[in-house]
Amino acid sequence: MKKLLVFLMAALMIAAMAVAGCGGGEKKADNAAGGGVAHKEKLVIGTDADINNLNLQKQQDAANNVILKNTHQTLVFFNNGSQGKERFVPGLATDWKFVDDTHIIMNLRKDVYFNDGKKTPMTADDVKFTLDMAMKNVIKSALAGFVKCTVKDKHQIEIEISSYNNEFIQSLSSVPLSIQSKKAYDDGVKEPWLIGTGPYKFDKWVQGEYCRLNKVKDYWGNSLPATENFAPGVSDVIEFRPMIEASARVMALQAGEIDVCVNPPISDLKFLQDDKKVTVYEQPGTRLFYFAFNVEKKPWDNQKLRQAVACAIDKKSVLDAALNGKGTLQKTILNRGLWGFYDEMPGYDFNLERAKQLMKESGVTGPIKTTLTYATGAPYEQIATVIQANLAKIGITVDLVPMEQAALKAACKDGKQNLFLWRWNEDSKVDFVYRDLFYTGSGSNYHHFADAKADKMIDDVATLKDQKQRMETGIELQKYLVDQCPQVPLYIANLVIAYNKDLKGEYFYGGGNHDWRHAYIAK
Amino acid sequence: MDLVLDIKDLVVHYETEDSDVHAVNGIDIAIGKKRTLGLVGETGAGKTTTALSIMNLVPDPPGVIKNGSIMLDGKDVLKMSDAELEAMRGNDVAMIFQDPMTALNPVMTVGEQIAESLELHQNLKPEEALEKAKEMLKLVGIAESRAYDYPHQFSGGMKQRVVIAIALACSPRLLIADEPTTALDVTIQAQVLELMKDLINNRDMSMLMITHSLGIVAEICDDMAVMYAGRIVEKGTVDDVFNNMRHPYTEGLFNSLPNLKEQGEMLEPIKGLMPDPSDLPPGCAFAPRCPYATASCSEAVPELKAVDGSKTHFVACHAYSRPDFTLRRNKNEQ
Amino acid sequence: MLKYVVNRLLSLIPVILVTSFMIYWAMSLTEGDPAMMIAGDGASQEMIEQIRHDLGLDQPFLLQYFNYMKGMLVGDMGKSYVTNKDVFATFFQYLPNTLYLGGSAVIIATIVSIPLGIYTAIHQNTWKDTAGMVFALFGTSMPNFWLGLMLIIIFALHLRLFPTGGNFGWKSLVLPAVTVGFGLAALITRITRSSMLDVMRQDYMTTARAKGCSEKRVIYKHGLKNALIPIITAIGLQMSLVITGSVLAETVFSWPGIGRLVYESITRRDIPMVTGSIILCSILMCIINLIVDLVYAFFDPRIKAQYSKKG
Amino acid sequence: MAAKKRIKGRTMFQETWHRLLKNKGAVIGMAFLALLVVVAVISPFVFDYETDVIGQNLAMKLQAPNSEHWFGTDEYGRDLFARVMYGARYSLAIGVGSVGFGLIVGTILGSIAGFYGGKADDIIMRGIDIFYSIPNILKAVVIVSLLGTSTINLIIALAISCATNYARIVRASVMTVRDLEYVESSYAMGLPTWKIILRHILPNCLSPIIVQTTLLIGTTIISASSLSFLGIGVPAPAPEWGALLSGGRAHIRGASYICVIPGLAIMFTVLALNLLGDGLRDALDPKLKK
Repeated sequence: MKKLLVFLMAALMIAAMAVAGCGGGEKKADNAAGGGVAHKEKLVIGTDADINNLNLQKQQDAANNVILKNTHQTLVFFNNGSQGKERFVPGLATDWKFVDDTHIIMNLRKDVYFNDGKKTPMTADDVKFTLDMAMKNVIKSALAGFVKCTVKDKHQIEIEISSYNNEFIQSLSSVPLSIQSKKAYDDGVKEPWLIGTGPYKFDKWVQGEYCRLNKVKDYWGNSLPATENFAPGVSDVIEFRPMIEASARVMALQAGEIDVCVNPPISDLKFLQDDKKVTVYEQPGTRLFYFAFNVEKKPWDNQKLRQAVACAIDKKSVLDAALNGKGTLQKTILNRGLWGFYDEMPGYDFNLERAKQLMKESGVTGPIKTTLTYATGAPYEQIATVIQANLAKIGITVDLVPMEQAALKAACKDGKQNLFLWRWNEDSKVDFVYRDLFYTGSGSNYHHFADAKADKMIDDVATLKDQKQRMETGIELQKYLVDQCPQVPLYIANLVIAYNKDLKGEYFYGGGNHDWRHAYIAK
Repeated sequence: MDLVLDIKDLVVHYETEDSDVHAVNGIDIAIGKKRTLGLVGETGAGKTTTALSIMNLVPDPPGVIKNGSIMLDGKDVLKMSDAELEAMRGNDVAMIFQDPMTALNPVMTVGEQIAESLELHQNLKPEEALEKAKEMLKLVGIAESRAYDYPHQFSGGMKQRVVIAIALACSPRLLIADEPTTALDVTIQAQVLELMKDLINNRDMSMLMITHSLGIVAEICDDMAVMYAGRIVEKGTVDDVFNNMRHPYTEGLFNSLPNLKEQGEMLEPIKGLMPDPSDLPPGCAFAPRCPYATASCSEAVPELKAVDGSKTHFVACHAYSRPDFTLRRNKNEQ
Repeated sequence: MLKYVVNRLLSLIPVILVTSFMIYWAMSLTEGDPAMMIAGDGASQEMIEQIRHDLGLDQPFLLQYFNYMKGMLVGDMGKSYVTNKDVFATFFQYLPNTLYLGGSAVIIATIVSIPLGIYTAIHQNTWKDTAGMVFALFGTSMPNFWLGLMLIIIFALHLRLFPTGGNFGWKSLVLPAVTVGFGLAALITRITRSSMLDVMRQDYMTTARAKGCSEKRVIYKHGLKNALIPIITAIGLQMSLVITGSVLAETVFSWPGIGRLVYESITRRDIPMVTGSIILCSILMCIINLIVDLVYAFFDPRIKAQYSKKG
Repeated sequence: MAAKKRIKGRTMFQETWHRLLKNKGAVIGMAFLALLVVVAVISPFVFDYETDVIGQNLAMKLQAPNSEHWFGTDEYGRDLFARVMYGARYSLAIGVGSVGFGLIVGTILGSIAGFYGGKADDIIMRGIDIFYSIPNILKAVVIVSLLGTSTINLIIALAISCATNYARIVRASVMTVRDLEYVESSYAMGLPTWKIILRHILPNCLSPIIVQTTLLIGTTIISASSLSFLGIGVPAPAPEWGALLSGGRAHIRGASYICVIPGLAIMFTVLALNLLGDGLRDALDPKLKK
């Protein structure tokens, strides 16, 4: 018996140590005098995905970029539309111009320095260094067309691109291409990529637990007025916490453990709306969910049949089932809000008669049995279930094949799927929609859609200088693709986000890559 | 003479949903100071149950002590509180079990196990108790050093010695030995018996020796009681029963022993089997197997009657209502 | 004894070899391309190819495995494809959390189960017995995440007693530990019960009673100690299961444990991370089993004797 | 000999049954399971899969339990009662299927390991250990992504974990009876090894196997639901309980019944199985026989 007691005691000790060990999460950052306004010293954001890599050029995840936006800055700033029509405005670069089709001269801000404690100024060398490094990294694809970057003087660079492209400048606004410090790399600093020019700098990242940012006291832009894009931050600490389980995330917000709940599940919204301490914000999004065909697979190589299916899908109920109606239906394949978005076309409304008619025209006879592949979990499962029911009505039996995303992507790339569900989220470059999804042989053209006419138009949209002509081509292209119908656009999901009602200075993007630099909880 | 143990009309049943086993059906036993009673009978006659009831250890459920009194130095065991029982067990009455292999706790050193009862009853400190335990070991002929060994390191005979040591640790006034030697090889049996005899003799201790071997009874008992199907069929001094047996069953037992005096004589095993204790025949339970049985035997349960006026010798048999009746064996002797 | 331990540890080596091979093989078999996961949406074919090349994924499987094991020999478990962090370091960042959760869960389970098991054993085949078992089975009978969410709603949202999740102080450990612990209670209770039942039939229990031990003493000193071996086995088993087995609880409570780590790595096809963690897990399990065995020896002299015989 | 054994077996069966009936818990468990089986069998006759079970009616969605929809409706307006009833088929199929499959494989491996011992034992048991050390999730993910998501593949995935379980038990109990006289005697009678194992050894390992089976079915049903939680369970719209449960967790606060009812269904089933298992354990326990 004694021995047993000893045994249990030991066990309890371990537990005790464990408990003690977990302590120290709630560290208080030193009270640096923040901006003029009274505010809670810490802003906690509950994210829906785990932060996995902070080395800018070696990753692509929004989860990381949302954080890196606070610590690093880009040459070109992509605003969320609240600042007028021109979305791409000067960032670290003050201005730029094409000297000819393939050469761009860019001038840089002269007052910028890195948060490396030594106030190392940001110069043309750093820019060149950053862009060259990008060509060796994952992010290369974002910088398509880049040839080389030459340093003109301390604060001026010249970028050479392979051929004229309307959207090259836009590329420079993507977070992974934020300017990094050449010196940090040369000096062999540990994790040099963490050093940026932003108003916040990294305090601690504990994988799977949190990533904490501290406000930079000697931030180069401290003198800038709060209205300026590069104005200093307010909250002394911003903490990002991955909380994968959505309903738990919502409850954390209501319990006051976090100040912001990203992507609250629609089904929980009513609780949040009833909660006096919480604001639920909603705006049109940019993330397009669509139903698509592998046009190489019989019988989906048949355009009329594809159109028939398109008419058979009750997009309204899809949206209801998936998001409880919190989204916008659309006919075109382009993400809403992108340049040249054009939706005034007949498209394919839910119409069984027409569907059956088109079925006849397609000449496909006999019952069709096929599979619908999609990524596991919401909202795809909801969408799939509705579509399965819809297609049954025109005699198409669909087996649902949910897959992990990794498996899904591989399967779709190799063209193993028949029908599939996918989403595309692009808010800055149309080329990243047209080219990636529809250009012959593109890595993410899961439709395996190959059409010379489309390819031509895609190239034109990218390169035509005459903006009027370019616009027409763009519209033409969208009509053409909708008619070809390699995919059936379902809906654009609204951006829904819930937060502490005292949240100020928030800066949301329909795409979800929000900007927390100036956000704080007012007291 | 004053009695250490006096059992009166003890009735014990084992009651399960599907059967009601009448293990002990109203027995009277008494053991005097410094005397040894041998309780003889076939397996299943209710000997062990009797022993357990003396310590009030009949497993309940299913065992139920229906009736009777068990006087231990004038105190009724069946009326004792738990505390009293615990104080009594191992201190006033101790028990030696049939199978030494399973009677010892495998995860305690023999030292601890002997010391335990000392700690409990003579409230000694552990170390003192252990010292005494070692003495006990020496007493039963085991080296003190082995006090720290575990049962699995002992042989059967040694284990039984340990069990004896445990039983005698607090030198109880009554020792119950439940077939202490059946599980051992013959050679060891002799040693253990010797040991027990000595230990009893130099202590002021009475003993209830449960056995099915008449040899052992002759060896160490003063009195004996023959038990059959939960009843005492004959009891008396060893001398009474051995030389002047009265009950047909007793005769049967003796006949089934190899008789060393007269070579070549055939053994006469008792015919048939003991009745199922869950449905005993009416009247004398032995009747179905009894060579002398008459119709009347199955009518009423015979009571223990003194054998022609003896103070010590009693028998329960209807046959003796017939004055001319004697057992064959006794005839032969005349 | 020492020799025994050493032998046991040596026997790990083949296990590690085979495990690592199987995991590596399994991962290479499963659909899904790490390169694609890294390259992200809209990556060009050549980009993906380049990544595959950089990671050596274009090499034949056996060669990949061979290279991996070469690293292992010098104690290098490689870097995660996703985080570029050292696998070993990452694992040990997560390990403590898992041990806290697993440890406290098992302790909770034990504290509930052993008395309950004894209680039900003593009252075998009575309504108390049934009631006790039903109680013990409760936790096991409901899916982990369900129980977890229920607990969050009650204790975190409404009563505000504990945080909904995360890893901030002991309070945040309570709910997940209870969730997991209740899941384990049933088995330990059942084992305790049956093993107590076995023991209570033993003669030495009667011996103890005959000595004048109180019923309590008989049960705890003589009974429990003999019944302990299977109970410890069960506890050890549970402990090793909890290490990788509490993904759900970890997800629901955003508890940064090994289970989550492994699962996320699987979904991202992070081969080095998956292989590495599972190898380390199986080592951990073997160690736990070893400890269990040593605890046996500590409680049962006969087993101790065996070990020393074994060498 | 064999004949004699069979009779003995039968009487033993009767005895066990008799003892089982005395165990309240076990009886309740059996009653519930019997009910469940009935439900599973008749539900396809009562409900039409296409219309009642997966047929959507978004107008009726998320209705709390009422006289028309006893269990309410889910987010597609499907009657939860129909789905839960029908779901019994899936959950039982998964439970029984994978356990049965695991039983066969595990028993074969276990008896080989236990009977021959030595090398065979080492190899098999090491293998088992290794399989054991691989998290079930990973096993499931691998198998599902190798064979694709389907009920059958799910069963296979779960069966593997069961198999390791059985292998261990069977091995253990085979080893205990392997060297008993009657086995050796049957050697003497010149029976082929497999017959000896089948006829004389396995029957004596029966009770642990039976008990384990009842318990494992429960565990498997739970694991299935866990896999649904991770999105690799039975694909929609099949109303497998685990799928219902994890599907409903989005509504755990709003329309909790969507989540609670399947949860209870699983809970009671597992509870019943466990009670039965414990009952069997006691009933089969030879030491309890008088």
